[in-house]
Order: sequence, then structure tokens, then C-alpha cells
Amino acid sequence: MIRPSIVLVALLAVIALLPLAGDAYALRLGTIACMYGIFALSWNIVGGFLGYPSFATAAFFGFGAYTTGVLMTLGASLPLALLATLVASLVGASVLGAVLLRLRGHYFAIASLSLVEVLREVVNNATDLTGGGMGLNIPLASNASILGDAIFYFYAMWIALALTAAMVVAVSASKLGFGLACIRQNETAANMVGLNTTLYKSIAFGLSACFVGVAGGIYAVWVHYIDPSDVFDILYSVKPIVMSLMGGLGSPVGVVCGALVYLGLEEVVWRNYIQIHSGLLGLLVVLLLLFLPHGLVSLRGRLFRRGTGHA
Amino acid sequence: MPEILTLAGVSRRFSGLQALRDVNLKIAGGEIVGLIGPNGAGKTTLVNTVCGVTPASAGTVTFAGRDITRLKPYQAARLGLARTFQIVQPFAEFSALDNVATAALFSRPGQSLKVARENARQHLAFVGLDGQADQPAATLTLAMRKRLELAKALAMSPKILFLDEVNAGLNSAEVEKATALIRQLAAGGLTIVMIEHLMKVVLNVCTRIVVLHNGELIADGAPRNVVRNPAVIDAYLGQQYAQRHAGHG
Amino acid sequence: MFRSRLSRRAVAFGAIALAIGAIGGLPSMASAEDVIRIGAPLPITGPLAPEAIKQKQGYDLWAAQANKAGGISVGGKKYRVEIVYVDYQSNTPRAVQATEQLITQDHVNFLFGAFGSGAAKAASTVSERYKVPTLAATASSSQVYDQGYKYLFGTFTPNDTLTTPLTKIVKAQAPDVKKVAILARNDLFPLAIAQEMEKSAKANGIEVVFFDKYAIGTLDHSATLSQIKSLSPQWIFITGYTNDLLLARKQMVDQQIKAPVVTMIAGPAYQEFIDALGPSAENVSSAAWWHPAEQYDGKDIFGKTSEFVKLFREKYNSEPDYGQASAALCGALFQLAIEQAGSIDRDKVRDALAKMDVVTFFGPVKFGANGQINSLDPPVFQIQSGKPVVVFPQAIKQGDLKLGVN
Amino acid sequence: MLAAQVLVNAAVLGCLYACIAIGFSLVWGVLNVINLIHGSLIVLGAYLAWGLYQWTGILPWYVLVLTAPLFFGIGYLLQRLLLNRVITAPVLVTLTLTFGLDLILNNAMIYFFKADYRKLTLVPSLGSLSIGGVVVPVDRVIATAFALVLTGLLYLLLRRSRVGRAVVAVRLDRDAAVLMGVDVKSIYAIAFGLGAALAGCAGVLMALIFPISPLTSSAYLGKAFVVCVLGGLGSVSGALAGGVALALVEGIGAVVVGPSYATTLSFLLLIAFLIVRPQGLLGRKGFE
Repeated sequence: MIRPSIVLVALLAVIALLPLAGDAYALRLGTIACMYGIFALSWNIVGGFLGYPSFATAAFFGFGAYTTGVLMTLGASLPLALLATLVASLVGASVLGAVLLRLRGHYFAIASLSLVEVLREVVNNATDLTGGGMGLNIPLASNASILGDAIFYFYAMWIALALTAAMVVAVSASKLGFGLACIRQNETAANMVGLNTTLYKSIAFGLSACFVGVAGGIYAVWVHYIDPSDVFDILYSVKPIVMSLMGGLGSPVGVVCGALVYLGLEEVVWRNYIQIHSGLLGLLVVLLLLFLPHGLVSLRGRLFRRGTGHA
Repeated sequence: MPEILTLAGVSRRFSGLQALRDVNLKIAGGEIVGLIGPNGAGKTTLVNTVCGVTPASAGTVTFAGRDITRLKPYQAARLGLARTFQIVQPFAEFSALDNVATAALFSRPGQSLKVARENARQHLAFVGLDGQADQPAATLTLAMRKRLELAKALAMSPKILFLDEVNAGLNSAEVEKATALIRQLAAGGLTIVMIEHLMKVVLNVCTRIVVLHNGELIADGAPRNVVRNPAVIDAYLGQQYAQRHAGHG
Repeated sequence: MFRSRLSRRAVAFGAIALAIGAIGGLPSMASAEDVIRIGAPLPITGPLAPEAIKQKQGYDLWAAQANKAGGISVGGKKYRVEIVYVDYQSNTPRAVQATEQLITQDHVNFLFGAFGSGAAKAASTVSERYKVPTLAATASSSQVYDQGYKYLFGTFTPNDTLTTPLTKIVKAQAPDVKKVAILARNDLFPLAIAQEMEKSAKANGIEVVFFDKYAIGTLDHSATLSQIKSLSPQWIFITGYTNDLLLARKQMVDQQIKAPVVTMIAGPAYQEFIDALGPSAENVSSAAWWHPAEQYDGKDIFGKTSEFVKLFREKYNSEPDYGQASAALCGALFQLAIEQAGSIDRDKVRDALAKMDVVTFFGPVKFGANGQINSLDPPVFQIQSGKPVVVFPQAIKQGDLKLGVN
Repeated sequence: MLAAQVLVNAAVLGCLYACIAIGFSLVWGVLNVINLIHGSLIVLGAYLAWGLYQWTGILPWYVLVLTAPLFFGIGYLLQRLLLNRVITAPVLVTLTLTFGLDLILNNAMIYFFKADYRKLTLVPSLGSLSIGGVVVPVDRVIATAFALVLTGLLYLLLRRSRVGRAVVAVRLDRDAAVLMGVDVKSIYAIAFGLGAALAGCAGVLMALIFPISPLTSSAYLGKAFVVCVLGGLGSVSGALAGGVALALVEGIGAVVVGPSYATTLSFLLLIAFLIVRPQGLLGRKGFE
């Protein structure tokens, strides 16, 4: 467990150096990279450690964006709003998790997918609080220069990423992580050895939600304007899955790498193939699943097996 | 000896099917009870009901003076009810050691993974799997997995142990070995309830036999008496005997 | 054997990924010299895609026209026009990112706003910070312009300029209309227009007997329409995008819901609405910021309105609607402002836009202090015999409002 | 009166929903694959009907004869060449694979047909029937009738034919079916082909009723999800029950709490059903 976390720390440190090199646009990409990293790492708790096919990321993200956004329009400060979002996402998702994670396989996948739909429509209809379909304008958090602003949001997202990574590493080394692995392999047996599976699953769901919620909050403040169909976009649920599949399920370093590679591909494809980028993305997904089902990590394993051995 | 487990009027129905009907049963500490009956008699359901997997539709289950009828499986496990499964349920990716460690880790609060692993090693040694400690469970033979299952149950330091056909699918040498382990456990004073089809093993090991048929308890008593009970012969032994002959024919 | 097959696959996969990267990574070839680059973030994919295509047609028509004339002349020198498109996938935050990318990576000189009020507003925060003059072709909400931004201009008058004349003409020509039912898509622009309609109806003494929203992606309106039918309003007012309105109109016919006045915004302004509905589009009224029947003698590159319509027909083989026209207008306005400023300096062009007071094929253009156009009278029109006919304002009127939609 | 109209609307709409969902349900039931490309296949079917009517004037219901084998072929090949490679992989993989395929197909349709909304408008229009003040549009009645015929045919196919019984056997117990000598791979491909054929036919019928655009695929898919869960997986009667239940909830919900809540209600119902009654209204094992 030690070596991969060192790699992870190194990776995060390298990302943190970005403001030294980049302009505002590079920082914007960096901020998105951190956000994707948070998505992938968080998803990995439920999808990788626990082995439940969750499509709830967009629900957490939108929930976080709106919680922070609404609190800030009501006059809360940014740190307070983010803290409240963290707690609300953690508690809310834990409670939901206790119910939803009773379902397995496709049923869970669909329930988590529906969660996105339900939350989107609830926000859409709570016009008084959220602005409904008209969207929500969030007050500017700072009035710094272009670059100053970009650096601010980049580091805000980076800190959230670092916290997520720390949380994930802590979980994977802990009794909780061990328990989640038990549930993934055999839930019945886990129950029979005295593991409170409902509690563990519910905590896992909560943990996989809280930093995605915070990322949503930072994002909302960063872009100043959110509307329900933007933040409850089902693609936010699918992207972390693709990233994790790219990087290798269950491996924190792998999924962060997956997130970075995915962002790179997305940016290149998006920029150069205006008309067909979503089709190319689909092609990428299909090729990935058919030819590299265990992710980029498995590539490394194959290429360097003799040199490094296997952790 | 004091009663450790009491079932009073326990029934369990699955939509339309009465799996258990008004079962009354008292088990005293240190008893080795053989639970027998034809396929579909409700033996595994009985174990599931006691362990909280399929809670009783009616009646109460009392364990060491405490009503456990509505407890969840993990709660029952923490109270000291351990079981093995008819179809083995290992954590396939984990090593044999970690499989057993899970039981030591989660069955009591405040255990650390390190201590649990040490604890697990002893139990692996007891069932003779210390040589396979680091092997993934998926790579073990069926007999080994059965013994792994046993080690897992023991690592929970149970007060009562349910064994669901530990011998099914084993060859006679392996059965000998397993039976020896059970005897050793019994000698240590552990209460054991075993579902078993091999009458030889039942008669060899058990201090008492309980017979289930169509969800009802039809006989309960000392092994020698039960096997001579006409109702039992009619419902189970005779049938088994007949089956054996049909198999030869 | 197995492993070698796997790694062969891995290599194949890697090669494909690399190939995508390599082809994609090529820098765009246009040199900065003698070219004016205008960035256009558009929702080319996602739910707003049909709208993006319209806007793109407008921009392209202008660019082709300008380049055919040798380009834009700046102090005696001709500059070619190039429009740089970025797809923001109908996702507002992505529009913000796209705008920043256009400014910092593609080094565009000027910007067209993102589609609609929401995205245009969000993206304007970026363009304002970089001080890039931006013309929004399809943002009508006054909140977009009330941010106190200096570099943002828009060619749509506020939403109430559509609903007020509508109410007036209905009141004048159909005094029996006492009850209106309003059904709105729960989305920024459709909902805003519906709210304006509600206000306008109340102000004019028309009772609003029904006001409700339907969710985005609704596949069936029959229950709601039955409910509206049971209230027997004389005016049915429905807002939404083309698909919503096609469906709602078809279901009205199916349910035999009739009313003296049926208004839909913004469907009837689009040719495909009329094509798709055929006879059931008859007598449906609407309002928009521009209409091909208008007759202006513009000082812009397109000149007369009829000239623009002709050019558009030649290029796309269909009637232009207000969205396409407004997009083309934005291009034409940049051209006028650049030529007036005699420079492609962003601040000078911005000042030229602010001072602009000119008649175009689209109508007279003059921006208010907040940057929103305030010189237009949006027309009310009605589908009559399969053609849109202007019924208001008086100056360009082609016919009278006909009552009765079956 | 309003109540009667809303109920009739719901009954008709429910049959259409069933028609949308039935292929999806079959694939889910037999292959245990959530086929996210289903919505786009429906749209493709709708384009086929629209295009043929525009250019040749062939009425949509005749197009069904062509659609069924064509889409069966598409589905069969998709399964044989692509899905089959990951059929034993976890849920996540098959789900994501069909998502990727959907992105490709949907983008291709946007590219070739543009995202503009089309409408198949019959000339002359079919009009509506009015029975005692309750109005029923004729095109919906026709589509409903065809939807019922299609589901009936599927029922017969599964019950009476050799292949159909093999499909049911695989659905009930894959391992037992293998032991009985059923070629599971080819049954999977046939089931997926049938699912695709049903999607294509549903699309042809929906072309009469809904505006056509690649963008509507997600709406179809959403309905299919809810219908399957409400009605119970993989049964013809379940899809009908689920479709009508969904249409009723939406219709009554729209009138009682407002149209913008109709979708929310249906998804809440979906989650509630998943948790409380995952087998659905008429859930049973076995596709019949």
C-alpha cells in the first residue's frame, strides 16, 4: 500500500506546480483535471472498492453545486458554504446509501441513475430556492485579476482533490477498506462474519459523495451560473467510470491517471472534431472495454513486470 | 447443563411455501446436535432463521437468555453464532489468511487488522491450512475451502457453531479428517449443530439427533432412538435407502 | 499465447489513441496576419443542437459574403474573416470554458455570444474580463445586460417587447378573449417569456386561467391539454423549443382542442415548424425579433432585407428565421464597427459598437447604455395559408390577425 | 369528463410505452444486459419510416415488414461481434459498452440527419375518433393496435417456436439450458436481434406520433427503464402493465400536481419499486 500512495502524492505535487507554468486557460484545464480526479477517486470507493455500479456521481455533483450556490446567494461565505455542502452530502448520501445499496447489479445502477433524474427535477421545480429552469446566479467570490482568480479556483479544487486522495488512501488501508473489499467479494459471507454491511455500504456511499459535492460547490462558484440540466448531467456519472476503467478499477493511482488521460483525450477530441467528438468518445469507450478491460495499469503491469515486480 | 439456544414456535414462510412450521427446540451448552431430514425439509432454513438471514415469520429464538429473533446476521455473528455454508462462501481474491482474518476482525469490536491476522494464523494451523496461508482462496481445492470455512467460523470465537454439510463432496479420507476436527472441537466444549447427510458421521459424532420433515420437527432424541423411529425411517432413512438402491440399479 | 494477444491488443489500442491525438494535435494553420478571427461558442451537440445549426448558418452566410467582397477593409487594407467554432455541448459551464479557450488559445479578435440568455450571460463574464467585444445574437433577457458590462452587446430586445404587442393586437382584434391558458417549458427562455405573457395578460384584463410548466423532455402533453380544454380558454399560449411545440400542437389537434387564438413561441418562426405541421399550423400566431417580410434598406453588407432573404435562400434553400438573421446581423455589425473604427483594436471597435446608430436589413440598430438593442419593434405574425404573415406593427403589416385555430 | 379523457389518454399512451420498452425488457431479461443503445435504435427506426414516407410515400405500417429483419440483423451482429466479447463481464462493463455504442450511433445520426426535429405528418391526416365526448386520435389507435400485435407476435414466438422456447429456457436458467444443448451464444444474439427489431418497429410507430430527432433517444430510454421496473422484467404482459401504470401516473400526476412533476413522480415511483417490489407489478421468472 505504501508505494502506490507515494506515487499518488508525487502526482498531486506535480499537478500543484501547474500555476508556475500555465496561463489562465491551462489553469482552467488544471481545475477540471482536479475535478475529474475527485470524481474518479470518489467513484472508485463505491465502484472499485465496494463493487457496486454507481451512476450517482452527477447527483452528488449537482446536489453540491446547488447547496453551495443556494447558501451563497443567501449570504453564506464560501468556506462555510463548502463545509455545509460537505456535511450535507456526507449525511444525505449515507442515508440514501443505506436504502439504495440494498439493491444489487443492474437494479442499483438504475436506482442511482434515477437519483440523478429525481434530484434534477426537484431542483427544477423548487423555483423559489433554486431559480428552477431559469438557473441560479452565484455571487462572485473574489474580484481578483483573471490569473489570480484562475489560481484561486485551481488551488481550491486541488485541495479538494488532495483531501479526496488522502481520504481514499486512508480508507483503503483501514478496516473500512478491508470490509468494503469483503463485501465486494461476497456480501453474504461478509454478513456472516459479523460485518455490518449496511453500515459499511452507507459510509462508503457517503464518502464517495462528500468531496464530489464539494467539487460541485467550488465549480458552481467558479462558473457563477448553474442550471439543473448542466450540473445534473448524466455524463458526469459516466465519465468517472470511463476514467476508472481506463486507469484500472480499484487502484487510486490508476484512476487519477485515468482521469488525466481522459481529460487529455477529451480536450483533443473536443477541440478538433466539433461535429463528431461524442461519437469518438463512444468509440474510445468501446475500444477500451474490448481491448484493454483492465485499464492502463494492466499495460504497465505487462510492460514492466520483470523490472518492478508487482505490488 | 443450561440451555444456550431455544426455538419456541418458530415458523417461516416464503410466499406460499411453509418452510418451517412451529419448530420447538432447546439446545444445551456442549451438545453436538445432528440435524437431519430429506432435501427441502427446511434444515438450512432453520439455520438461516437462527442466524438472522431469513428472520422467523412467527415464534421466538432465544440465545443465551437473549431474544435474537429479529437480529441481523452480523449482530447474531457478533453474539457468537457462527456457521459454515453448504456451498462454500470464501472471499475469493483474499488469501486464506485474510479470509480467516475477516472473521476475527469483524466479529468483535475494536480489533485491529494486525491482531486479527495473527489470530487467524492459529485457526488456519488448527484446520491444517497453514501451508496455504498466502494462497488466494479461489485457488484452493474444495476440501481446503471447506476447512477454510471452518477456520473462518472458529475465528469468530463462537459459542455455538452451525455446520451445513461440511462433508458434502469430500472423499472418504477428507471426511475422516473433517470428522476428527469436529470431534476435537466438541472435546473443547463447543456447542455444535450439524446438518449432515452421512449417517455414519452423525452417529459417530452427535450426542443427539433432530429430524425435520416438511418444515416440521418429527423426531428429537438420542441417536440410537431416533434412527429406530418409524416416522424417521419412513420420511428420511427409508427414502435414502431406497434412493441408494435406485442409484445402483 | 494469451498474454501476447493481450499486449497486441494493448498496443493496437495505444496506437489508435495516439493517432487520434496526433491528428487532433495539429495546430490550426491560419496565420494571424490579414485575418480577423471571430470566436463562436455554439451548442453544436446536445439538446440545443438545432438552434446552434441555425446560428452557424447565419454566421457562415455573413462570413462568406464578407470574404466574397474581398474581406473587411480596415484603413485601406482588406482583412479576411474567419469564424472559429467551438462546441460547448449545450452545457453552460462548458460555454464559459469554450469562450476562454477561444480568447487565450485561438487568439480570436472578437466574439459572438453563446446561444440563449443563460449561456451568453455566463460566458460574458470571461469576455468582459479579457475585454473582448462580444455580440450576443440570441440573448433577450435583460438580466444578461444589467451586469454593467462594457463589452457585451445584444441584438434582441427584452422579452416583454414580444408579449406586449401580442396582447395588444389580440385585445384590439379579438375583444372576446377573456381567458388565457399558459403552458411553458421549464427552461430559461420559454419560462421567462411565459412569465412576461402572464404579466402582460393581467395588465390588460385577461384572466390567466391556467399557468403551468412542463418538464424538459416531456413526451406527452395529453393530460395537461385535456385539463386546459376543460377550462375552455379563448387563448392558448404555449412556449418551448420546436420539438415541444410540434408535439403540443399535434396533440391539440388530436384532442380537438380549439381556440380563437393559439400562440406558440418560438416554433412558428421556424420553417420546419410549418413544414412539419402542414395544415395544423394554420392561424397559429407568434412573435419574434425579426421576420423575412420586413422591408428595411440597410447600410450593412446585406443591404435590403429582401436581399438578405434571397442570399439566404440561395445558400440554404430555405426561409431565414429570426435566429439566423440575428446571427448574420451580428457579423454585419462587427464589420460596420471595424470599418468605422478603422482598426481591429478591441477597445476602438467596442466604442464604435456603443456609438452605432444605423439601419440594417434587420432593422434600425442602436444599443442602450446596457448594451442591449433598443431600436427594434419585434413583429407579431401568424401562419396563414402555410406562410408566416406579419400582422403587427402597422408599418410592415401584411394581413390581419385571423381568429380560430382548429 | 376530464377524468375519462385522462384515463383514455393514459391507456393509449401506456400501450405505446409498452411498445417502446418491450425490446429493452427482452434483452435485459435474457442477456442480463441493460441496452443503452435501445433509445437510439428507436430513433433510427423513426428516421427510416420518415425517410421512406417522404421520398416514396410508403405508409409507416408497411415499413414494419422491412424494419423488423433489418434491425434484427443489426442487433444480431452487434451482439455477435461486440457485446459477446464482454457478456460475462460485470454489469458495469456491459452497461458502459452499450453507452459507448449509443454515443457513436447517436452522434452518427446527428451528423447525417442533423439534430433538427422532423415530423411524419400523414396527408391527409387521420384525425380523431370522438366517443361520447372522449377523443382518441386515430394514429395513436393504429400505433397501439400494431404495438399490441407486435407484442402478441413476440409472445407467440417465445411460446410456440423452438427458438423462442430456447430463449425462455436461457432466461430461466442459463446453466440448465447449456446442459440441455442450447447454443447460448446464438440464443443471446437472437434475443439481442429481437430486441433491436422491436426497437426499430417501435420507432416506426412512434414516428407517427412524436417529433423525430436523435435528441429524443434519451426520453425513450428513460421511459423504457421505468416501464421495465414497474411492470417486471422480461415479460410481455409486464411491459404492458408497466406502460399503462406509467402513463396513468404521468397523466394523473400532470393534472393533480402539475406537468412539471410528472417525470419526477415516475422516477420516484421507479426507485420505490426497485426497493420495495423489484420484481415489478407482474414480475415472475421466465419470459413468456
